Amino acid sequence: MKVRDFKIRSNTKLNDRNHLLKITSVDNEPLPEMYPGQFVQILVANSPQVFLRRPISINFVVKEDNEIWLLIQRVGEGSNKICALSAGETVNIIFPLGSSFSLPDEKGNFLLIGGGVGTAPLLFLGKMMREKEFEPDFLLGGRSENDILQRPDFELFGTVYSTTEDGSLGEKGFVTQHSILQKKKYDFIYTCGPKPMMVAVARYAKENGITCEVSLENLMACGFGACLCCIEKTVRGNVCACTEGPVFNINELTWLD
Amino acid sequence: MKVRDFKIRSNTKLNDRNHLLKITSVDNEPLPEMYPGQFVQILVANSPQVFLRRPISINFVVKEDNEIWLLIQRVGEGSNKICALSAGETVNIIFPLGSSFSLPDEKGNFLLIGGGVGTAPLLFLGKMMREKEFEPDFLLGGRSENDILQRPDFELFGTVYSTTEDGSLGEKGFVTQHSILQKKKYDFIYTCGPKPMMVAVARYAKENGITCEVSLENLMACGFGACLCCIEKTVRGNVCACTEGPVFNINELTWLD
Amino acid sequence: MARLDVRIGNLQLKNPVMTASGTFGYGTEYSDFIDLGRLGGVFVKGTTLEPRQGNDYPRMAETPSGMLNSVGLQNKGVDYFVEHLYPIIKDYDTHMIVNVSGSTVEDYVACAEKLADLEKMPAIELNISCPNVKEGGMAFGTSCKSAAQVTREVRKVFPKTMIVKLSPNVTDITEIARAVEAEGADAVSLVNTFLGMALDVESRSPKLSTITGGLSGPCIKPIAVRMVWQVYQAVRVPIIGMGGICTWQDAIEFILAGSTAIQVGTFNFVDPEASVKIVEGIDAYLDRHKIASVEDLVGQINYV
Amino acid sequence: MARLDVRIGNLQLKNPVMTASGTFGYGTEYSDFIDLGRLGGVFVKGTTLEPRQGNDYPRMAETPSGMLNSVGLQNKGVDYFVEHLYPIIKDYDTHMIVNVSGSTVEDYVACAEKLADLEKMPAIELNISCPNVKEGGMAFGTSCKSAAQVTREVRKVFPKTMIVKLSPNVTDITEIARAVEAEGADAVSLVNTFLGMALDVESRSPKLSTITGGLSGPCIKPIAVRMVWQVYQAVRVPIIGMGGICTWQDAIEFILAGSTAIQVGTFNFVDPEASVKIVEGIDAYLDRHKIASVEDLVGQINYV
Ligand SMILES: Cc1cc2nc3c(=O)[nH]c(=O)nc-3n(C[C@H](O)[C@H](O)[C@H](O)COP(=O)(O)OP(=O)(O)OC[C@H]3O[C@@H](n4cnc5c(N)ncnc54)[C@H](O)[C@@H]3O)c2cc1C
Ligand SMILES: Cc1cc2nc3c(=O)[nH]c(=O)nc-3n(C[C@H](O)[C@H](O)[C@H](O)COP(=O)(O)OP(=O)(O)OC[C@H]3O[C@@H](n4cnc5c(N)ncnc54)[C@H](O)[C@@H]3O)c2cc1C
Ligand SMILES: Cc1cc2nc3c(=O)[nH]c(=O)nc-3n(C[C@H](O)[C@H](O)[C@H](O)COP(=O)(O)O)c2cc1C
Ligand SMILES: Cc1cc2nc3c(=O)[nH]c(=O)nc-3n(C[C@H](O)[C@H](O)[C@H](O)COP(=O)(O)O)c2cc1C
Ligand code: FES
Ligand code: FES
Repeated sequence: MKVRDFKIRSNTKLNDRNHLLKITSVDNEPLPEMYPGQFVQILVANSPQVFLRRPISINFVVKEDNEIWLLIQRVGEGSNKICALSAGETVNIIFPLGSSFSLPDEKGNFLLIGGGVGTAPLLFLGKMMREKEFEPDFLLGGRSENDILQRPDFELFGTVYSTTEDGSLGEKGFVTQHSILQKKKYDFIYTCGPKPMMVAVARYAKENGITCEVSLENLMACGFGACLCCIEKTVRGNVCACTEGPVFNINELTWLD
Repeated sequence: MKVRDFKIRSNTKLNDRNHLLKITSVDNEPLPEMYPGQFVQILVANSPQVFLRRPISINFVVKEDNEIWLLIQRVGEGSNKICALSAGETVNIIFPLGSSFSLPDEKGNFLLIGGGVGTAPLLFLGKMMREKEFEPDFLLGGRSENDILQRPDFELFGTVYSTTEDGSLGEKGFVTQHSILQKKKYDFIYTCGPKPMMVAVARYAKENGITCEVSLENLMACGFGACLCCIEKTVRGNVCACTEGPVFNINELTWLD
Repeated sequence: MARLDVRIGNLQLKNPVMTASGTFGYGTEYSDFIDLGRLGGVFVKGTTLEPRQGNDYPRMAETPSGMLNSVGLQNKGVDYFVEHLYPIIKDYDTHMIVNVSGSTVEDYVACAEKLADLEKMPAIELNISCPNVKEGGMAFGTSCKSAAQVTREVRKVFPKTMIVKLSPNVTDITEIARAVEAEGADAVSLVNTFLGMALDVESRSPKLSTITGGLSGPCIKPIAVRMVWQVYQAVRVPIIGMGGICTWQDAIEFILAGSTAIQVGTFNFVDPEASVKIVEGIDAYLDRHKIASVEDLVGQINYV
Repeated sequence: MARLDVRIGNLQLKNPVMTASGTFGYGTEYSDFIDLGRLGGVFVKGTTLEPRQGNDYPRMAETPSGMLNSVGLQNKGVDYFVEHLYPIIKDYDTHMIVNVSGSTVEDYVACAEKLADLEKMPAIELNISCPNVKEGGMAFGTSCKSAAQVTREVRKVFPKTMIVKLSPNVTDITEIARAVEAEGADAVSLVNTFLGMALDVESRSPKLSTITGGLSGPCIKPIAVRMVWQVYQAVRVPIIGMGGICTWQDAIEFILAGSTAIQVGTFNFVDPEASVKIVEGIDAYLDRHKIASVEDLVGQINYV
């Protein structure tokens, strides 16, 4: 873990609520190893309302460029301020934080299910899987076409399926209703998104005997295990979502009890 | 008094600590009457440290352009934030506030003495006097040449004298030591600047039977008479510097007692 | 359109948004900015039996999300109020309520007596919680016994709506609230300022002439909301909540915690139009949530 | 180079900057960020006799210039500490001090006894001020009698430096400070968090699972500084001051008010390097002001 200033290299508005920030280490300091599922804690400067940092997943890493991508949805003051940063400005982050998704050791069928901005950590995961010669499928859900983010990027690493609630892209409905789930037998599902979606996915996985990892978005004060605010109830008792998570195997969680 | 958004038309760095902001009413709303010595209360946005507005004198008014000038010295978080605003950005102000300098009814010798950024309200006063065909003299003091602000602007309205502590411009020393005070008999002195300077000027004026008005910079919470935080002790008791001042005749104050 | 009117004692307020004593002058100071008639009420400056010069300068210091003040109840005394200010403000189209302070119980009583006769003064607020005066003030509000005593004695001479303003500088605010309720307070208002202090590290001196002063603003909001919530469970009289209210969201928070009405204080300095914006915000919130009357929201926390 | 070392009871600290219990884990959490050896001391997580799961999620809410927490003393109990954590942290090059909490006086005593034998644990901090547990906790710190009782009983079994951490949720903190001093506390630390509350206005529900929680951060600083200043005038034992310290200026403010040492709490979450930056800032301040030792600054307010 380090505290570092990063420079905004670019800030692209993906749609009316989501921005993609590409940030790079100042002085081109080499980046430490980072794993999919990990996150950064961003300091929100210049805000009278925001006191604590904001956790944001590592969306992608371009190691050779010392570049990290962050996919951010504007939901309140903090995310709005971050999305208002311009290229050239500086942002202070603590990174890399938390646990990561398990990369498989052997071949199998892998499905990465993301909802809304919850797709963020899955792009990096997809890349890492592809680099190890796995062939992941992606299932991206959203309210409408506009909410399916970074589809072309995902397509570089595997086959991309989608559902939208209004049917404007892919199949109409929720991710758990997508026909691919009937057609293909998956060995491992990775998921991140709104809690109701993740619970539905977890339930589906459990019922079908599929290994499943979820990435949580618990409220965090520190992000590195010092405050004990971000706890998640697990079969082992309360644990910190920022250090033992944000990625958990659903068997560890008490969601489906 | 009004609360209004203004647009920054330009922000010019005069030296390493002082900026001149020209702001204009949004929608080109005509400006109300304003008088020299009055001030505005600026809302400092985007600061975790600044909660209250900051009082800044009206430096100049270009009525036909709906333009107000503000001369601001960076001394802390609030003034730094204001000086960091760029052309095109918006600033919210309450204005016009406070009392103004008395414009004379009849001819005489008028001296406007300013120290550092305390010259701010005197430019507007000089203009108003000149418009009424008075011929004010200006005496501007500072640590060195660099601290004498807007000299060319002052020269449009009268004769400008200076003192600097290091002798880099005008006479070496403090304003009260300038030779013009020996050479010319003034009827009225207007002054604004650091308190020790104003006290010295007030003392000089009193000793020499010269009418003297000073503009105070008391700490203010509201700026419009509601909080009673900005009080100044006067011969009439405690009064609000934001409504009965900031301009006071020195005979009202208890400074020289 | 939801109903915004609420009742405090015998007062029917057109809406629950009022402005806090010491932050709103006599209302006149704000008449350039807002239509006072749009407010539920205005609590005027702290008034004492005798005129007071208040404390020395400096009287304020900015703090994180708030400010300290040590005005010290500067005012021209109740007689001046009755003669010169009352005639001006009595016809405002809102409830004008005088906030009364004293150094002794007799002061409060004498002051209240003089105000009881004013036809258009339907209520007073007893400030037993001012931290900025040497004698009396907060001392009355930090013990049940003295809080009860002031309330009891004023009650004898003041038949109209009597609101008692509580100090947050106590171990158990519900105890004080119950004590004043028992003595006939028609409502309680809370909170007054927290006793605080700030030092300038370069000069190593206090930022206020009085060393300590009263802390107000958003910084105190979480503590104030908690106190309102506790008092709501302890008394039956209505609560007027305040402490750091800047937005309609803050106002709703206080209402949910148990406030029948609220006061906007320090934030008036930052945005003199804030109180009216809050009225509009509450109105829109009620409509959006399909709540018929703001009274239906008082104390209605969803415990999940 | 000014002297930075200060004395608290039998502890000689290399500098007055320590970190606050519950905000700094066991120190290890910060070892990536700073060299713990540069700190005067580290107060580890609140420890209880039995293991505790703490409160339900959600446990925190951001507030203006601060936060509410309701962690509720989640920890694995003193035995686990002694067996598994002490061996790891005992060799850190700074004073590691355990913060002890309990639901009964017996809890405190039993816990302290177990810690008294640990060679490299030179001190404990008795937390009689935690607002986030149902029993005990803050209740001990809000009455002189119970504060005195806990202190007295622990004193009997704990011969090393005993620091008692006071609650700010009281009418008169000096009374409590005097009571624990009289029972043999070697130092007092203040303040713990203020009891606060926040509501989500859209869902109308409390932001914390426990409804109320502890308020910390810069928002409380003016009240905390005032309390330190009051306690400084009331007791002779050294004071460890805290509450919203983010910068060296804040630290100096607490020292001027009467703190011999200070603790950095919530701000560690925002800047995990803050404590070390504060050490450097104090050092530079002393040099700039030509003050020979930080001890010369304690309580040295310039009353103008
Ligand atoms: C490990 C982790 C990774 C995350 N990754 C991303 C990411 O890649 N992209 C992204 O856009 N967001 C991500 N989030 C969520 C992000 O942290 C929050 O959206 C952000 O903190 C909101 O801050 P704000 O100031 O904009 O909103 P606030 O004003 O603080 O809150 C606005 C609303 O959002 C809710 N909210 C705030 N924080 C959270 C949270 N952590 N979880 C759920 N609801 C919250 C609040 O309750 C409120 O209703 C992640 C969260 C975690 C814990
Ligand atoms: C009526 C009036 C007119 C003013 N006109 C101008 C002007 O035209 N141009 C200009 O640059 N400044 C002017 N000032 C002063 C200006 O308001 C302060 O410099 C400003 O508020 C400082 O804010 P800050 O956040 O930058 O500094 P802070 O961080 O608040 O303070 C930095 C330092 O400045 C001191 N300080 C803060 N406010 C004042 C004050 N009002 N008086 C004296 N010292 C203060 C503080 O004590 C501190 O030491 C005026 C003040 C008043 C009352
Ligand atoms: C400058 C100032 C003066 C005040 N004067 C009084 C007063 O005279 N009487 C009183 O009861 N409260 C007084 N108060 C307290 C406020 O009425 C209010 O209780 C407190 O500020 C908390 O609300 P806020 O955080 O919204 O300001 C004063 C507050 C401020 C800031
Ligand atoms: C998340 C959190 C957990 C805390 N846990 C404890 C604790 O276990 N024991 C204790 O005495 N104080 C605890 N505190 C209080 C702090 O030690 C400190 O007294 C308080 O936060 C005020 O300081 P600050 O404003 O610098 O944070 C905790 C505070 C926070 C924010
Ligand atoms: S966020 Fe602080 S421990 Fe997880
Ligand atoms: S600044 Fe509020 S009355 Fe003058």
